Amino acid sequence: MSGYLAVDIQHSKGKTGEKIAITGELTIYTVTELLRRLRAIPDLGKKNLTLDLSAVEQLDGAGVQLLLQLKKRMAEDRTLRVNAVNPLIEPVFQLLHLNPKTLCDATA
Amino acid sequence: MKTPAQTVEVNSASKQQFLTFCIGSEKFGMALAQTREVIEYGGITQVPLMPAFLTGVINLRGEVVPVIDLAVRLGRPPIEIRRRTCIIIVEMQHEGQQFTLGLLADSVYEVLEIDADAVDPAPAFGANLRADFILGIARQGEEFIVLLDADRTLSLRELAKLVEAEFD
Amino acid sequence: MRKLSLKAKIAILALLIGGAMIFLGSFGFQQLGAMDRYVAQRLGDVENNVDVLMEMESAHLKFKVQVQEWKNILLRGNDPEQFLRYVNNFTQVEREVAQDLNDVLTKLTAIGGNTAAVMALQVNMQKLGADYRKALESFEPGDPMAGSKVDQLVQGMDRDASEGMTTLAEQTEHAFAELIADVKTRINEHAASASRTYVMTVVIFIALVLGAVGFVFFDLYALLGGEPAYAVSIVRQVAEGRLDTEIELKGKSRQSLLQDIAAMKDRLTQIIGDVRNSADALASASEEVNTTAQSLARGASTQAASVEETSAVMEQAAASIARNNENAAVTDRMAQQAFQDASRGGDAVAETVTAMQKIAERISVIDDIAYQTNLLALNAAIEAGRAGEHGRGFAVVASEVRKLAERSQVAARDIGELATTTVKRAELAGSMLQQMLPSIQKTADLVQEIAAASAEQSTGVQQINSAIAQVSTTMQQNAAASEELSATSEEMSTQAISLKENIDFFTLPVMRDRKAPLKFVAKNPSKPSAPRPVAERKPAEKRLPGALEDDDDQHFVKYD
Amino acid sequence: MDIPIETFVTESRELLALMEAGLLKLEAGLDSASSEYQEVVNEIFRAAHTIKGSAGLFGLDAVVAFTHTVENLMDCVREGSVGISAELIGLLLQCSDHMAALVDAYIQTGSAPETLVKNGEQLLMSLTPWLPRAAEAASPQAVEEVSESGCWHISLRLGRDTLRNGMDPLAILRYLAGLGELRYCEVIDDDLPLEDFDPENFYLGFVVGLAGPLKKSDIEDAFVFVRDEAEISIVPPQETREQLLRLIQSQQGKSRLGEMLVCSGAITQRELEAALHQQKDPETLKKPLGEILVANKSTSEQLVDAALARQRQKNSARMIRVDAERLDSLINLIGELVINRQRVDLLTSGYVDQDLQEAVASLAGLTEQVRDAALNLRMVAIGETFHRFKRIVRDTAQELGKDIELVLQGEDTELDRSMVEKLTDPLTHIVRNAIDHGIESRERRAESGKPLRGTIKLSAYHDAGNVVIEIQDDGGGINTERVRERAIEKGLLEAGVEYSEHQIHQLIFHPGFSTAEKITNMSGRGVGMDVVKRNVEDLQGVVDIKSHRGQGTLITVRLPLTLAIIDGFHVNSAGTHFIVPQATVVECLDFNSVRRLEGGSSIQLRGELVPYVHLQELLELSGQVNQQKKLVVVQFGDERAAVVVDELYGELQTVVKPLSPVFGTLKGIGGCSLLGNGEIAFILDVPQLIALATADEVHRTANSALMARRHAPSDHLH
Repeated sequence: MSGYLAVDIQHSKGKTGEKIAITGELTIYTVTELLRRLRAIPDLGKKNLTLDLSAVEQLDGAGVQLLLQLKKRMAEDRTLRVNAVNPLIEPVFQLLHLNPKTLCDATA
Repeated sequence: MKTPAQTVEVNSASKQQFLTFCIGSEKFGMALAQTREVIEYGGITQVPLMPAFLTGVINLRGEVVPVIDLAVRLGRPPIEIRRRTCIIIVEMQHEGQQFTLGLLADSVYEVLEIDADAVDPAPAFGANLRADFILGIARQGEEFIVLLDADRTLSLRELAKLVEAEFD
Repeated sequence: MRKLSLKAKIAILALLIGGAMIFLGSFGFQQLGAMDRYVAQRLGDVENNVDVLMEMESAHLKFKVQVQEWKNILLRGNDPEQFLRYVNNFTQVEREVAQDLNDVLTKLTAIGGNTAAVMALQVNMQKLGADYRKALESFEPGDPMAGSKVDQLVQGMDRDASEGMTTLAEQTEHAFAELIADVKTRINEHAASASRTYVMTVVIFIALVLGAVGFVFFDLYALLGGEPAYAVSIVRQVAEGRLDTEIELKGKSRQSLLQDIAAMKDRLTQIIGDVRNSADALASASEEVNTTAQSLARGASTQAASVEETSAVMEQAAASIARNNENAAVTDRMAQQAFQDASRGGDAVAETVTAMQKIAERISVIDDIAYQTNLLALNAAIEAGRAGEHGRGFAVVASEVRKLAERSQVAARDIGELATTTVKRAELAGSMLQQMLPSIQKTADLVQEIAAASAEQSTGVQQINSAIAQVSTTMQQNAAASEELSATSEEMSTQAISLKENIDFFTLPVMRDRKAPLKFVAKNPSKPSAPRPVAERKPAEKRLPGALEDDDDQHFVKYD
Repeated sequence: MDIPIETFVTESRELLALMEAGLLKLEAGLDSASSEYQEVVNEIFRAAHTIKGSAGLFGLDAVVAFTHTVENLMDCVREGSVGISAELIGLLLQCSDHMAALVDAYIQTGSAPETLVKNGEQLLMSLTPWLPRAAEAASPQAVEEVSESGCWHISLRLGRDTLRNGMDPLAILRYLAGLGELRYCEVIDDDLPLEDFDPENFYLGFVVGLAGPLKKSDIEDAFVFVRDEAEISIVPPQETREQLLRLIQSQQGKSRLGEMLVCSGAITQRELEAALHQQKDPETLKKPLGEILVANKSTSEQLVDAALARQRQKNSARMIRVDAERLDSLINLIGELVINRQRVDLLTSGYVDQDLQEAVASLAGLTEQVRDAALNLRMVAIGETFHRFKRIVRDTAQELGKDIELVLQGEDTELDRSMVEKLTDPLTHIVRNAIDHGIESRERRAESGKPLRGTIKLSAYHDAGNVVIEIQDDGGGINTERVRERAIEKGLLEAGVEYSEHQIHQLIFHPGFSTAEKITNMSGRGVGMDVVKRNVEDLQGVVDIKSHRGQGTLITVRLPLTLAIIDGFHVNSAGTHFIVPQATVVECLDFNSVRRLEGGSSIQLRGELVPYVHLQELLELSGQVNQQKKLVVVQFGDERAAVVVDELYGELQTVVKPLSPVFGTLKGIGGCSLLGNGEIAFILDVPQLIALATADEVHRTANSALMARRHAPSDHLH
C-alpha cells in the first residue's frame, strides 16, 4: 500500500515509560507500515507510552483509528499520552472533538 | 277484452313490424318493439327446481338472462335443440322495471312489416293456444303467422306463479 | 513271531547274542574277583603261622645258647671274671627266650592257635632258670673239682625244659605244615566250584543263542521256500524266458517266494500263450483287412466318378430352372404393378370422395356463415325496427344483407347437394374398382405362386447340387480312407509278425501250447455280437464248421 | 372548468367534511387534554388552513378572507387560549357550511354573491368574542420555518472497506461541519479489535450532533458515497419533528404513505426505496411500510402514525361521484373480457409457443386484477353514509331540544355504491322519524326512568347474500293503539277486526300515514315512511319494523346483495356451480370420512349433530355424480348444517347478480354470479338451505327409519 516510506518512528525508553516519536504522514498509506513497526516494539502497551506527533504533518481517519487502537491496546493503569501535536493536524482532533493529549472525547 | 282494442291499435298504426320465427311447424311473430336481438343457442345453465318451460339461464354479455322454452309455454312439446335453434332476446316491462328474457325458437325468419289489414283478430279457438296470448293472425301468402302478445305470453307475474306452483 | 520282518528277527537275534556275551563276560570277571579275594585271605593266615613258627625257632635256638652258656660257666667258672661274664650272657639269653615266647603267645592268640603248650613252656623255663641259680650258689670258685660237683647237682634238670622246647617247636612246625596243606586244599575247592558255575552259564547261553539263530534261519528258509540258490536259478530261467522249467517246491508253505515265482511263471506262460495266439490271429486278420481295404478303395473311386457325372447333369437342370424362375419373377412384378395401379386408382377415388366430403363440410361452414350473417342481418333489422323512422334506411340495407345471406345459404346448399351427389358417384366408381381389385389380386397371387414354386425348385436343385457335392467329397474321402485302411492293415500285419517274433522269445511248455487258443475261444464266444455281416458275406464258410472256429475268432478279432 | 380548480373543489369539499366531522367529534365531548382532542383540533385547523391556502391560489379572496379568521380562531383553540364550547362548535359548523357555500358560488358564478358575503360577515361577527384581540396571532407561515435550536442527531457506522475505497471519514465529517454547526461528535471505537486489527479496515463509528436549518436530504447527501455499506440514521431535532408532523398532517395530493413522508422530508427517497425493497423480501413481507421505516430508524413512529392518520382521512374523504351505470357497463365489459380471455386460453392451449403462452398467462393475470379492481370500484363502505347522520342527528336533536347519541356499527360493511346513494334518503327519513317520533323528550324519558340521553343505533352487516341495515332507537316505540285508530279513521283497517301488532305496524309504511299531531319541518307530514318503503323496494329490498311500546323501535332494511361483491366459496354439485357465501362457511370435510348417523341424515361433528343435505338431491340436479363427496359445513346465526357437494374449488370473489324475477323466490338460491370463464354459478342462500336441511332431516329420518328396516347398511352410504 505505502508506495514510498512516508512514515518513521523513533522509539526510546524513558524512565516514565516508552517514548515513540512519529514523523511523516499518518494516513491510510502509512498505517500498515507504521503498525508493522509498532508491533516490532517488544511488549508495547505494557508500559506507559508517550507519543510525539509533533512531526506528523498529515493525519486522516485511518491514522486516527490507528492512534485510538493504540490507546485501546494499553493495559490497565497504563496510559497513552500525546505530548506534542503538530499544528497541522490539530484541526482533525477538533473536528472529532477529541482531546489531542489524551485522545479522549473532548465534549464529554 | 284486450284483443279488440289491440286490433284497433293495429289498425291505427297501419303498419307494424314483427319478428317472425318458427316453433315446430308453426310460424309466430312477435312485436319488434319487444325483441332486442337473436342469438344462437348455447351456454345455457340449467336452474335447479325450475318448471320445464324455464330452460335455464344464459350469460348474455355479463347479464344473466333466463331462457324460456316458448314451445312448452304455448303448450307444445319442448323444443329439441338443433343447429338452427336460436334464442330470441326480448325485453319486458314489469312494474315499471325492465327485464330481459330469452325465448327458444327452432329458427328465426325475418323482420316483417305487417299491414294492419293483413291481421285478423285471434280466433276464439282453433289455434289450440290460449286466446289471450294471441295478438292476431297475419296472412302471409299461403301461410299464417300467429302474432304473439308478449306481455301476456311472458307475463312475469304469471311465470313467477308457475314457478311458485313448482315448489308446492 | 511270524509277523516280525526278517530284519526284526535278525536284530533280535543279534541282541540276544550281544546280551549273552555281556552277561558271560561280567559273570566271569566277577568269579575271578571272588577267587582272588579268597586266595589273598588264605595267604594272610599262612603268613601269621609263618611268624609264629619263626618266633618258635628263634626261641628254641636261644635256649640252646642259654644252655651252652651255662656249661661255659661251669667249665670256666674258676676264674671269677669269666664266671661273671658268662652269667650275664646267660641271663640275657634267658630274657630273649622269654621275649620270643611272649611274641609267640601274642601271635598265637592273634590267630587263635593253641596257647597252652606255650604257657607251660614258659613256666618250665622260669623253673629251670631258678634251679640253675640255686645250683650255682654251691659252686666254689677254688676247688677245681667244683664244676663237676655242681654239674652232678643239676644233672638232668634241664631235660624236660629242653624237651618241651623241642616238642613245642616241633608242634608248631607240624601245625604250620598242616595249615599250608589245608590252605592248599581249600583254594583248590574254591577254584573248582567257580569254574564249574562259569562253564554252566556259558553252556546255557550258547544253547540259547544257537536256538535263536536256528529259529531265524528256519524262518528265512521257510520264506524262501527253498534253497536260495535254487530260487535264484529259477528266477534267472524265467527272466531268460524259459517258462518250461519245472519248479519243485519244498514245504507246503503257501506263500513262499518260489511258490509265487511258480505262479508267476504259470500266469506268464498262459498270457504269453494267449498273446501268441492273438498275434497269430491278428496277423491273419490284418491280411484279411488289407485285401478288403484294397477292394473298398477301388469301389470308392468308381463311385466318385459316377457322382461327378450326376452333379454335372444337375448343374444343367439348375441353370434351366433359374431361367424360368426369372421369367416368373418378371411376370410377378408385372402382376404386382397391375394390382398397385388398380388399388392406387381405388385410393384416388377414395380421396376424391373424402375431398368431396370435405367440400361438403366447407359448404356447411359457408352455410353456417350465411346463417350467422342472416342472424346478424336480422338483429340489424331488429335494431333498425326499434330505431323506428331513423332505422328505416338501415332496415332496408339489413333486409338486403339478409337476402344476400339467404341466397348464399341457398347456393351453399346447392353446392352441398352437388358435392354429395359427386361423392355418391365417386363412391360408386370406388366400389367398382374395389370389386375389380380382388380378381387382379388373384392373378397377381397366382403368378406370385408360380414364381415362388420355381424359386423353390431352383433352391431344391441347389440343395441337390450341394448334396451331390457333399456325396462326391465323401466319396473321395472314402477312397482315401480305404487306401489308408489298407496301408494301416499292412502296417498292422507287419506289426503282428513282429509281435509274433517277440512272443517267440518265450519258450512255453509244449503241453499248454495246444490248450491256449482253445481256452481262448472257450472263454470268448459270448463276447462278440454274434451275427455279423461277415456271416452273410461269406455264406460258403458256413459249410465247414471246422474252419469256423478258427475264422470265428479271427472275425471276432477283426470286429472286436 | 379547468382541472386544478376541479381538484381544489373536491379537495375543499373533503376538507370541509373533515372539519365538520372534527367539530362533531369535539361536540361529542373530548377531554381537552387528550391527544385525540389535540389531533382533532389540529385537523380542523389544518383543514381551514389548507382551504385558505389553496383558495388563495385560485384567488378566491372571499374564501381566503373568511377562512383566515376561522383558521386564526382554530389556531387559538389549538394553543388552548380559546376553549371549545357547544356554541362555538355550532358557529364553526355554520362557518364550514358557509365556506362550502362560498366555494360552490365561486364554482358556479366565479365570484361571491353579495348575500353570501354578508352572511359571512355576520358569521364572523358572531365569532369575534372568541377571536383574540390581535387577530394576526400565529400566522400559519411560522410553521413552515425551521427553528434554529435543537440539532440533528446523526449516527454513522461506515463500512469496513470505506478506507480502501479511498474515502476518508473525516472528509464526511468536515462536509457535515460545513453544513451546519457540529454540536458534538463522538467517536465510537467499540468495534476496534485488539488483536488482528487491520489498519486499512475502518472500525470506527461516529455520533454527530449537527445544528442548523437543514433538510434531512441535505444531510444525507454527505453520505452519498458511503451509504451503500454504511448504516446511517438521521434523527431530526425535536422542533423539526413537530414541524414534519405538521407538514405531514397538512399534506396535499399525495395519498401514499411513502410519498407523504418523503415530500414532507420526514424520510428521503432513498430510505423509502430501501424500505419498499425490504417490504418485498419474504420475512419482512406484509410488514407495513411504516413499521419497516421505523425499524430502520428512518423516521419516528409518531411521524408514521401522523402520516397514516392523514392517509386514512384522505382515503375516506376521497370520493369521486361516478354514475353507477358507467360502472355497470364497465363491469359487464370486463365480464366479457374475462370470458374472451378464457376463450383465448382455450384457443392458445393448443399451441406450444412459449412466448404466446406467457403472453396469455400475463393477460390472464391482468384480466383478473382488472376485474377485481372494477368490482371493488363499485363497493363502498356504508360508513360514509352513516357519518352524515351525525350532523343530521345533531341538528335535528338540537332543534327539537332532545339529547340524542348516535351509535354507529358495521361502518365498514361494503355495499354497492348505487345502493348507498339510493339508500341515503330513506335512511334519513327513518332516522328523522326516530328522532322526532321515536325518542321522547327529556322529561318524558325522565318520567319513564330512561337515561336522559336517547340513543339511535345505526348498524349494518352482511347476512347471507343480504345487506341488513338496522335503525334502532330506545324511544317510546309505536303507539299501536293510536295507529290502529288512525288506520280505522283512514279506512285502512276495518274496526272490530283483530290485527296482529306486526300488521298494524306495517301501516307506518302506508302512503300519507302519520301519527304525529304537530307537523314539524321534517316529519309528520306522512311523507317519509312510504317513500322509504318504495325506495327500499326499488332496491329489491324489504323494510320491516318491530316496535315495543316504551322500549323503542327497530327498523330493519334488508337489501339483497345486488351487485355486491361477496367472498364466496366455489363448489360444484352434479356439474352445476354454486357459491357459498364465505362468511357462512365453517369448514370443509370429506363426506366419506365423517361419522354419519345410521339411517338419519346427520353427521357427527366433534360430538355435535349436524344435519346435512345432498345439494344434488335437494335441488334435483341431474348430472354425473362424484363418489368422492365433500361436505361444506355452514353456519347461520347459531344454526348449523352441512351441504354435500361433489367438488370444492375454493374461495373466490364474485359479483352477485340478481336472479330474474321470473324465478320468484327460488328456494336455497339467493342469486347468481358469473364465473371467470363466463359460466353461471348460483349463490346458495344459506339460511334457507339450513331450514331445508333441517326440514329434510326430519322427514328423511322418518323415511330412512323405514329404509333402514328394509336394507340397513347401504342406506346411509348414498
